[in-house]
Amino acid sequence: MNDAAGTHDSLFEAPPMAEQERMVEAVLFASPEPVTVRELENRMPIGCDVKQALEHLKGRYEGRGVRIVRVGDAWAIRTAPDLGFLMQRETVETRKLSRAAVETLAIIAYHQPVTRAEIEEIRGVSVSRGTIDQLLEMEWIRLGRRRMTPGRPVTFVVTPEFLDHFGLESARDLPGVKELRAAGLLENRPPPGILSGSDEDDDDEDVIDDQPELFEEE
Amino acid sequence: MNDAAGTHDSLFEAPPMAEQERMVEAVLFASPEPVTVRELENRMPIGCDVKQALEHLKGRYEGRGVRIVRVGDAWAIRTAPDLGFLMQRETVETRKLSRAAVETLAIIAYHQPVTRAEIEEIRGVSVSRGTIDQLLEMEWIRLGRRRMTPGRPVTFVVTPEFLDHFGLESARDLPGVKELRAAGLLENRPPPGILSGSDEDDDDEDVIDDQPELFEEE
Amino acid sequence: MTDNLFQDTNLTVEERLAAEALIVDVDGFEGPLDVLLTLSRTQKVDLRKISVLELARQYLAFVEKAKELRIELAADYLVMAAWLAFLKSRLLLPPDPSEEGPSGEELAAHLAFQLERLQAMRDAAARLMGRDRLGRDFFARGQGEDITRIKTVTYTATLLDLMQAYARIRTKDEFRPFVMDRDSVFTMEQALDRMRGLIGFSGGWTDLLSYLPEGWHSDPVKRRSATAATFAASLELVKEGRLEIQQSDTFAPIQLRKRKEDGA
Repeated sequence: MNDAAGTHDSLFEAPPMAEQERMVEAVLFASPEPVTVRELENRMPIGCDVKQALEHLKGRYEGRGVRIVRVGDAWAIRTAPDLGFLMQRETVETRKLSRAAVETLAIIAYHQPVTRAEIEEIRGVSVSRGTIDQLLEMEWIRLGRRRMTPGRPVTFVVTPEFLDHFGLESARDLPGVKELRAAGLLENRPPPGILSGSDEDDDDEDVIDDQPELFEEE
Repeated sequence: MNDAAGTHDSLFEAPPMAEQERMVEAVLFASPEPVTVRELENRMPIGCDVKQALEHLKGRYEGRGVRIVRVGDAWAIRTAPDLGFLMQRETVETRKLSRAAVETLAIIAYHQPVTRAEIEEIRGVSVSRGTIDQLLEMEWIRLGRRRMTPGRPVTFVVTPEFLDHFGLESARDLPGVKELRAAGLLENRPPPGILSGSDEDDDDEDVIDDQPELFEEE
Repeated sequence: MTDNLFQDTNLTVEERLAAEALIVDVDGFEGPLDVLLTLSRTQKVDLRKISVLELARQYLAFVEKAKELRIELAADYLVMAAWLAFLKSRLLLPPDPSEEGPSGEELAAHLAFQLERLQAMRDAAARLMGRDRLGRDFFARGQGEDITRIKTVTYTATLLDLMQAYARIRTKDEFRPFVMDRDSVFTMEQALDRMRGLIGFSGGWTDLLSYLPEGWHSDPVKRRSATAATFAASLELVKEGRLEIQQSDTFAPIQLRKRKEDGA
């Protein structure tokens, strides 16, 4: 095709290469989409050597803030990748975790390793897949060992990132129910029928590993 | 302000000018809308001399297929007008403005800030609500400060979008504005024998010089 | 009016034709000033040298013609006609020193200024519209790699949130199944009431578990609660001297029997 264009050169007065380069530059700039060589040829005066103009233009932009890039069989102008940071207006929006998520997280922290069924039992409502996913994504919880009970359900445990975020050395440092009560966070009445996770046992240290018994009766 | 930036240079490691130029280039290329100097300064590393980088960049694009243009306080890249013929496909058919709208627009541009009564006085006919609305909708005019005359009428001024559309750096660059002013044709001369409200403020004559303020609120 | 008709005859054929064309076209005019501007072109002079008197005559002729042709003119055209008639009289009559207000010349000069200014604005508008325009002659970036507003939403919670949430769950447990919880809790008082009734019938040693109320055997939670309550009630009855209790071995069944009177 280039050859064909070449033979035409003598017949048609093609603009000088510098001018062709300007044209390609303007078209690439203004086009809402990458432009194919054929499209450029159609738009530009007959006899133009679009490919050569593209090469020139590409060279000219070498090392600049924008580059001439090939996208499939089309061409476009794009900002240099190393300057991508300038194109980003980072807005970090910090939102409070939903109540469901905080509660689920609290249960995992206090009762880990804990299965989803156990979380639901404690919360008294079902736990949505999204809530668990969100906590997993935040890397505040991760999957623990499977429970050695029928169905071998997965368990959830908190992560080092969780401890880090909450300034805890270990999950054992979480204030126990007694302390919560002392702090006025819990009504001063022992919850009947439910084993209050971590206050009575001083062997709270085993919380992480030993909690399973708490939920044996399902 | 440049001086202030200069004193900062020692404190903050500003990137070399060539790099600043690349950054300005990338940001301007990426944005279809003009970008204000302030916005550029906000986006670029501290200590950058945006204005100088812009000047360098402007020079670099002299004679190319795209140009660095100034629009009020902002800068943009636009294709060279002589290459418009290549861009037929991108042309957006703009709504044809009525003669009344065109005249009203011109009066606002040349006489701004101007009240509706003044526009009517100049055209010798009442200005329909629709005409003003259309220009407002196109974002070519906007409300200016209220005139400090009885009734505190609103004034109209042209917008940066107007400048961008007509390829003007500022309202001072309106075609023939100097000559019109010299000929006294931009004066708001009251009919003889009538104590009109508008002759009190002779500062109307500085309209054009005052322009920068018109666009200060971005 | 006769004056006007008289003036009309003073117009050249060309002027009359022009005036008629104007009338036919009256809807196409942007008000009286526009008509005056158009009429002024027939004088073929610089607007600064225009004869306002002549212009006034032409305009008045235009209005007369419209009347003849029964064309309704908008009020402002008529106001202008009245004003021009006044101006004309001022310009034609020698100035009356006793008269207040601006002279005819001043009024005429202002009209000329208005016309010149309107013409200037029209020219300016034309030049403006003739400029290279965005989206027609020059173009913005077609593919705005617009600033990506990276909205990173980070979720957060404080230790207090966590503790409060946990406390909430634990507190909620006390409230939520309140009635149900009562169901699975057999209180010592209940056990005592039950035991007092039953104890009279027990002859020999009987397993404590046989005193558990109906429906409290199978569910482990209920069984545990009922067992504990019954045991506590038994101890209470032992204390009262109404019951004897024994256990043969660790973890062996606890047995109860009614205490023989007189310690027999």
